[in-house]
Amino acid sequence: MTTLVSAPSLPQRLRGWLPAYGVYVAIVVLVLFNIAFTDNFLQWQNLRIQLVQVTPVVIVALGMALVIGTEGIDLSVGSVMALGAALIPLYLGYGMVPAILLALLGGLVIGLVNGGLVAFVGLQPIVATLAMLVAGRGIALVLSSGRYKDIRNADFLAIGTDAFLGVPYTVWVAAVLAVVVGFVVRRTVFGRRLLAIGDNRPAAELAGVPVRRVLVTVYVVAAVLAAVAGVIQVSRIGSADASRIGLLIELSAITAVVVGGTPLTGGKIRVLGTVAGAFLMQLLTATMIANNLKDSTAQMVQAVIILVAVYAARERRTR
Amino acid sequence: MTLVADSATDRAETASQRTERIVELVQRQGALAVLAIVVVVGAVAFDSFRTYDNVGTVLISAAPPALIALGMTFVIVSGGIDLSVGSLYVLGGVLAAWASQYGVVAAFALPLAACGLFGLVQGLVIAYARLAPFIVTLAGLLGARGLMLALSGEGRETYLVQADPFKHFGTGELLGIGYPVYLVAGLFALGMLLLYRTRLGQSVYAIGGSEDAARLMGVRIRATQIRVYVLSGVLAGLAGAINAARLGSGVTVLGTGMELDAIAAVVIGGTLLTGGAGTLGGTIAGVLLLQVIQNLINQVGTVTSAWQTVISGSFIALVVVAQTYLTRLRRVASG
Amino acid sequence: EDEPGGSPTADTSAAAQTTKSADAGGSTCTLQQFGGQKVDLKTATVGFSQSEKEANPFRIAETQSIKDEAAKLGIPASNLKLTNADSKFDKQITDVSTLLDQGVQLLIVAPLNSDGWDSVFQKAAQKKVPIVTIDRKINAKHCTDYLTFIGSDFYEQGKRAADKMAKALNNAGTVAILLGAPGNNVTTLRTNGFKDQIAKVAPNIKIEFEQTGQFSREEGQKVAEQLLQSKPNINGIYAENDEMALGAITALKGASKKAGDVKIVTIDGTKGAVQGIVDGWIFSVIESNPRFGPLAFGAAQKFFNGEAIPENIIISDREYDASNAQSDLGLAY
Amino acid sequence: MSEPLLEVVGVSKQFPGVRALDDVSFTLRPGEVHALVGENGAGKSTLIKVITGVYRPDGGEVRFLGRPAAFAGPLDAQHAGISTIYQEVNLVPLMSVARNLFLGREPRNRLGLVDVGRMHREAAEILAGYGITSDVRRPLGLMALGAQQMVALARAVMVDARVVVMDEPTSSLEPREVETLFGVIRRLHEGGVGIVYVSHRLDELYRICDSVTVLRDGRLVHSGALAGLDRVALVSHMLGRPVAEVRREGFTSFAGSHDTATDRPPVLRAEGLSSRYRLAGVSFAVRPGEVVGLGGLLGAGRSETIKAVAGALPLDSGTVEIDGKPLRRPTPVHALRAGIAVQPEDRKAEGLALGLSVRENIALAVLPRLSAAGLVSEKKIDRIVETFMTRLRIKAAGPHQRVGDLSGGNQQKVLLARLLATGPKVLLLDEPTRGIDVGAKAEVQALIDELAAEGLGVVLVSSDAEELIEGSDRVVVLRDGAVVGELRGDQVTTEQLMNTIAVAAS
Ligand SMILES: Nc1ncnc2c1ncn2[C@@H]1O[C@H](COP(=O)(O)OP(=O)(O)OP(=O)(O)O)[C@@H](O)[C@H]1O
Ligand SMILES: Nc1ncnc2c1ncn2[C@@H]1O[C@H](COP(=O)(O)OP(=O)(O)OP(=O)(O)O)[C@@H](O)[C@H]1O
Ligand SMILES: [Mg+2]
Ligand SMILES: [Mg+2]
Repeated sequence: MTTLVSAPSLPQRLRGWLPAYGVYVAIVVLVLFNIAFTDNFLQWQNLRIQLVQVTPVVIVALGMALVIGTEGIDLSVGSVMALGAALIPLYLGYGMVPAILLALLGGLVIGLVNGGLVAFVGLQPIVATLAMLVAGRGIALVLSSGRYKDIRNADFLAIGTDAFLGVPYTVWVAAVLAVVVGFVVRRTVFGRRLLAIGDNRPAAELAGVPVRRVLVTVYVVAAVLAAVAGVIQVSRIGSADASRIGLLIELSAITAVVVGGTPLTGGKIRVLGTVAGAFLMQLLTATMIANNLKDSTAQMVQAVIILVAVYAARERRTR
Repeated sequence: MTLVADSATDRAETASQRTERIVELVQRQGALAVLAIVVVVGAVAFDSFRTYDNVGTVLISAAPPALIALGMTFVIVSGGIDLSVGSLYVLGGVLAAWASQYGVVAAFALPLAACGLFGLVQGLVIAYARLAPFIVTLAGLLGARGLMLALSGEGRETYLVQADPFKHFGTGELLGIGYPVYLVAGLFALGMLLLYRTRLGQSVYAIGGSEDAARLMGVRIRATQIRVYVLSGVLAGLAGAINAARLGSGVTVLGTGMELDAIAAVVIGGTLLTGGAGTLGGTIAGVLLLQVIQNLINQVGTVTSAWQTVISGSFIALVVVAQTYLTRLRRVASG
Repeated sequence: EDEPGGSPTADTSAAAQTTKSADAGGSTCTLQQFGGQKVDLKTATVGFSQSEKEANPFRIAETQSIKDEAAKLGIPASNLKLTNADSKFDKQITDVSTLLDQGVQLLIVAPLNSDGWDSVFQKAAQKKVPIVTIDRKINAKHCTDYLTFIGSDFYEQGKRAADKMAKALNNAGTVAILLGAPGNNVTTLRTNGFKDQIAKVAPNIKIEFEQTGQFSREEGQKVAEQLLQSKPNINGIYAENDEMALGAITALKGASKKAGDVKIVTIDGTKGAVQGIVDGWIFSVIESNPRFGPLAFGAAQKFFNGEAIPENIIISDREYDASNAQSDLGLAY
Repeated sequence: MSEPLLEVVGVSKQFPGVRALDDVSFTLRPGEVHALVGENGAGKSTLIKVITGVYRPDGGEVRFLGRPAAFAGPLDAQHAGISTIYQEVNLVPLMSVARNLFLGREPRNRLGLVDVGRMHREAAEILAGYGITSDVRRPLGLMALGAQQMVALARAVMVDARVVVMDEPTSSLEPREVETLFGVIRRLHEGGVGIVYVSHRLDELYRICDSVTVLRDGRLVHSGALAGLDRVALVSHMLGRPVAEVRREGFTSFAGSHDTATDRPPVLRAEGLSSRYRLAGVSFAVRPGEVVGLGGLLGAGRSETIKAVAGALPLDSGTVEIDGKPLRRPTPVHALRAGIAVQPEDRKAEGLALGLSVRENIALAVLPRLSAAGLVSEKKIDRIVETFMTRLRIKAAGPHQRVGDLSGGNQQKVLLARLLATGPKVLLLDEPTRGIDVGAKAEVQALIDELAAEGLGVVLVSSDAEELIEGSDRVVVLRDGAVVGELRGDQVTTEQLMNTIAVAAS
C-alpha cells in the first residue's frame, strides 16, 4: 500500500462536496428567498404545514430509494397508496388497528408481485411496476366499488390531525421510518447486500448473496411504505378516494431520491439526501403557491430546478 | 494448429442453431403472435369487431401513439428513455392548431421545429451534462406542459384549426383508412431503414449495447444521443400535429400518461429497456396490441372503468412475462 | 316539490333534472332536417361515452342515471354500450368512433372537452346517428354535428356562486378561488362567471389568490393549507367543485378555524357538501345536476317521434344554503 | 533511424488520490514493436488512454508524426491513424459479429445505406483469416472471450493504421490464437506499422518485441532495446528489486506436486453434470489438498463446469457433493454455505461490484459471519479486510477506494480476498491470473499452493498451458462439455495435454 497520495485541490474538494450537500444548499437558498418575499413564512405553523404535506412523499421516497439502490425503480407506489387507502374504509368496522394492518397487507401483496416479477420472472423493474401501476389502481377502484368513502372513525382521523410534542403524528411516523431506513442501509447485512446487487447483480449472486430474497424484500418494503403513506393520506383527508390518492406520486418520489444525490444506476443510497430532496420539492411548490404563481410558470420553474439540483448532485468522473 | 472444431461440433452447432432460429423468430415476433391470437379471438367473438370500419378506427387511433413509440424505440434502443413525449404531443397539437392560420405548411413546420428544439435541448443536457435521461426528460415533461399552458392561457384557450387542407389531412380517408395512417406507415418504413441500414442506426444500437465500448470503438456518443432525442421530440410533435388535424383543434387536455403507454408498447414489442436490442416491427405490434385490447373492451361494452384498468394492467404484465420467458428460452438454446 | 321521506336512492323524481330553458334563443332540429331514420328506442342500440372514471359522485350519478333510464324504457342491457375514457381525450374520441362502428343508433356523450370532435362528427354524420351531449357543451354546428346539448350553464353557475359569496361577505372582503383542472372548459366558465359577477355586484370583494386544486379533495386541501398560511386574512373561498371545498374544510380545521370563519361557496351539490352546510362550514352550494338520463332519452324519443328539439336544453340547477340544506339533503347525490 | 511515429513527452496524469503517470516519455518508430511493461497499476493502460485521447493529460504532450496531437477521443485518434485494442474486450455484445467488426465504417451501397449482404460476406472472409468460422450474424456476446478478442484485433487492423496499440491482447487467447495474433503482428511490422504491445507474459515479449519501456508506480524506470536485456533484469526493473534477489526467488512459484493422499475421501465430487447445449455429463472429484486442472480448448465447457459446481448454471441433471453430502439445492447461496468459493472468469461482469469500495467487496460474501442479528460489525469487517489486504498485498489508496479505480491486477486480488474470506473448502478458480503482472501472478500461484497445502481442494482453469500444467496435480480434459481424458502423475505435461485434446478431436 505505497500509492502516491497527494492532497486534493480546492476545486476538487468542492466537486466532491457539492454532490453530497448541494440539495441542502438549495434548501437554504429557497428558505432565504421565502423569508424575503413570502408573507408569514417564518412561522412554526408554516413549518408544520410543510412537514405534514411532505410526509407521504418522504415515506414513499424512502422505499423508492431502496428500490433505486438495487438499480430498480417502482412506478406502482401511487397505486399501492390507493390500494391501502381503499382497504381502510372496508375494514374500519373491525377497528382501527385491523384496518391499518390490512391496508399494509394489501401493500405487501403488491410488493410480493412486483418483487416476484422482478426477481423470479426477471422482468425489468420499470415494466413490472408499470403493469402494477395500471392494474393496482384498478384493483383499488374495484375494491372500493368505484366510489370514495368518507371516514368517520375519530380514532383513525386523529392520526392525521393530532400531534405529539407539537409535532403531528404523521411527521413522527415519517421521521422514525427515515431513521430506520437510514440505519438499515448503513448498518445491516440487508443494506450492504442491497447495494451490492445494485452495483453488480451477477457478481452479488456469485458471492452468495441471496439476490432474489433481497430483491423481493426491497419491493415489499417499498410497497408497504407506500401503503403506510396511503393510510396517512386517508387519515389526513378524511376520505379514501382510490381514483385520486397517490396520483403521480411515483414521479415526485423519484425526483426526491435523485435530487437528493442517489444515482439511478444503483449501488448507492443517500437516505438523508432523499428526505432533503423531498423537502426541497415541497418547499418549491409551497413557494409558488404562496406567491400565487401561474400553473404554467410553476411547472417550468420546477423543471429547471430539478435539472439544476440533479446537475449539482451528479457524480463526476475524471476525464 | 488444426485443433479446430470437428464435424460432431458442427452437427451440434447446427442443431442448436436451428432451435435458436425458431425460438428467435417467435421471440422477435412474439408481440405479433399475441396480436394475431387476440385479433382472431376478437373476430370470432364480436361481429362488429371484424368490420372494415373498425379496422380503420383501430388504425387511425393507433397513428399518433405509433409515431411516439417510433421515436421511443430509438431512444430506448440507445439506452435512454423519454418521458417528455406526452407533453410534447400536447404542445405539438396546440402549436399546430395555432399555426394552421398561416397555412398547412406552418401547421406542420412549427410543431416539428418546436418539439425538435425541445428534444435538442434534452439531448444536449443528457449528452453534455451526463444526467440520467429519466430525470432530464422528467423535467422535460413538466417544462413542456408548462410551456403549453403558458401558450394557451393556462389551457383556457383552444385554438381551432383554420387551414382546411390541414383539417382534411386529419379526417380524410383513402380506401376507408385515414391519411395519417399512410403517413405513419411510411415513416415506419423510413425508420426501419434508418435504424437497420444506416450508420446512425448502428451507432444507436452500439451506444445502447455498451456505451463504454461504443466510445472506444469511435462511435460519436453525444451526436448519436442528441439525434435520438431530437427525433423523438420531432415525432412527438408530429403526432400532436396530425392529432390536431384530426380533432380540428389544439386540445389542451391530452397526453397525460402517454409516455408510459409508449414505453409499454415498445417493451411489449420485444425491445430491451436496457438498450441495445429491439425492432420497429415489434413496436408496431405492441402499439396495435394495446389499441386492440381497448377496442375489445369497448366491444364488450359493459366492463366498468375499474375493471378496464385491471384488465389492461394484467395484460401488459402477461405479454411481457411471455416475452421474457421466450427470451430466456432463446438464451438457453444458444448457450 | 319535494317528497318528504323519499326513497334513499339518489334518483328520486324530486331530484331529477328540470328544464330551465328549452331553447336559449337557438335553433331547433327535427328528424327531417337532420335526415336520419326513425328508430324505436326499445329495440335500438344506444352508446354512452363517459369521460372520467366513475369514481366521484357526479360521474357515478351520471352513468347510473343513464343506465336506470335505459332500463326503465325497456332497452335490453346488451343494447346499451358503455365506454369510459378514463380522462384521456384521445381515448374518448376512439371510444365514440368504436361505438359508431358498432352501429349504435343513438349516441349520448359526456365530453371531456368541448373542442376536438371534428372526426367523430364526420363519421356520425355519414351514419346519420344523432348525438346528445350532456353536461358539457361541444363547440360545433347544431343539427348537422349534434342533436342537442343538455346541461347546466357553467358560466351561470359561476355567477350564482358570486352572488352567494357577495351575500356571505356583505359585499366586502378578500376571496380565494380553488380552480378546477387547468384547460378544462368547466374551470374556465365557472371562473369567468364568478369573476365577472363579482366585479359587477361587489367590486369591494378582492380576489387575491387563484390556484388549481385539480377538482380533487387532496389537492384542494393542500392548496388551502398553503393559502391559509400565507394569506390568513382570507374571508371567503370559492371552490369550483365540492371535493375541493371539502378539502378546504379539513385545511380550515387544521388551521384551528371555526365553522363560518371563512365563507365557502361551492358548486356541485354532493351529499358531503350539503351536509357541510348543515354543519355550518359551507355557506352555499350551487347544484350541478348529473341525472341526465330522463332528459337525454326523453329528447331522443321526441326527436324520433318527429318533434323539434332545441339546440340547448339548459337545466335549472338547485342551490342549497342554510335555509334548505337540512330539508333537501335527500336531493343531493 | 527513421522519424518517430509517436512520441510521448513528459506526460503526467493524476486521479483523485493516485498519480497514475508521472513525467513519462516514450518513442515509437515505424516497424517497431514496442513492449510496455510494469506491475499492475503501473500506469500502462492509463498511458494508452492518454495517447488515444480517452484521458487528457495533466501535463506533457503527445506528438504524432512530428506534430503535437491532442485527440478528442478514440475516433479522432483512429482517423489520424492510431488503432487500439483495449485491455478489457470493448465490443458491443448484443450486436452481431459483423456489425461489431464494421461499426462506423460499414460498407454502403449507392443509396448510402449499409450494404448488409456485403458486410456479412466480408466479415466472414476477414474472420476466417483469424480462425473464426462461426456465423457472423450471431450476437457477439454469444462467442467466447477469446473469439471476441480476435474480432477486436481484426477490427483494429482493418483500418490502415500507422500505429496499433494492444493492451494485453493475449490475456484471453488460446495458444493457437496467440499464434494467429503473432502472425498478424509480424505482417504489420513488415508493413512499417508501429506497435505498442502491453503484456504480462514475458516469453511473448521476447518473441515479438524489439524494444521495451518499463513503468513502475507511474514513473518511467527503463527504456531501450529488448535484445540486450535478460528476463531477470527486466523483472527487477518492474518490481524495483535488485537482480540478485529476483534471481534467487525465481518467478514460477508453483511448488510442484502436493502431498495428496489418494485414499482420503474427495472433498468435492461432481457427478454427471448436464445442461442442455453446454454440458453433457461431466464428472470429476477433488481431494483435500489437491489442485485439479480443467483442460480443453475455448468453448470446451470449462467455465460452464465451474459455474455448474458453484450453482450458477441451471442443471438438467447431475449432483455436487461436498464432503460426501450432496448440495440440497444447486444455487450459489447453498454452494457457498457448503464451502464452495468461485472466482468467475470475467471479473468486471460477474466478479466485483465496481462501484463499491475494496472493503465492501471483500466483506460481501461473509456478511452473515461478520454480523449479529442482521447488524454488521464494522470492527470485524475492518479486521478481516486488513488481514486480506495485507496478505494479498492489495495496492489501493485505502480500504475505502472504489474497486473500479484499481488496476486490473489489484481488482483480481480483491476478488480472491473475497473468496478466501469465506473460509472455503473448495476453491473454483477460472483464469485466476488473467491480466495479472509477474509479481502478482507469482503471488497468486504461491497462494494456490499454500491453500492446497492447508487442505483446500482447488479446481483450476487457465488458458495458460504452462500454468495449468505446473499448477495442477491432475488435469481433467474437457471437450464439447464432456470429459475426454484425464492426466495424472507423470502424464501432466504440455505434450500429453495437447495429445489428449488432439486425439479426442480426431
Ligand atoms: N479512472 C480512474 N480513476 C482513478 N484512478 C484510476 C483510474 N484509472 C486508473 N486509475 C489508477 O491509476 C493507476 C494506473 O492504472 P492502470 O490501469 O494504468 O494500470 P496498468 O498498468 O494498466 O495495470 P494492469 O496491468 O493491472 O492493467 C492505478 O493505481 C489505478 O488505480
Ligand atoms: N472460436 C470460436 N468461435 C465462435 N464461438 C466460439 C469459439 N470458441 C467458443 N465459442 C463458443 O463460446 C461458448 C462458450 O465458451 P466458454 O468460453 O464459456 O468455454 P470454456 O470452455 O469455458 O472456455 P474458457 O474456459 O476458455 O472460457 C461455446 O459454447 C462456443 O459455442
Ligand atoms: Mg491495464
Ligand atoms: Mg470460459
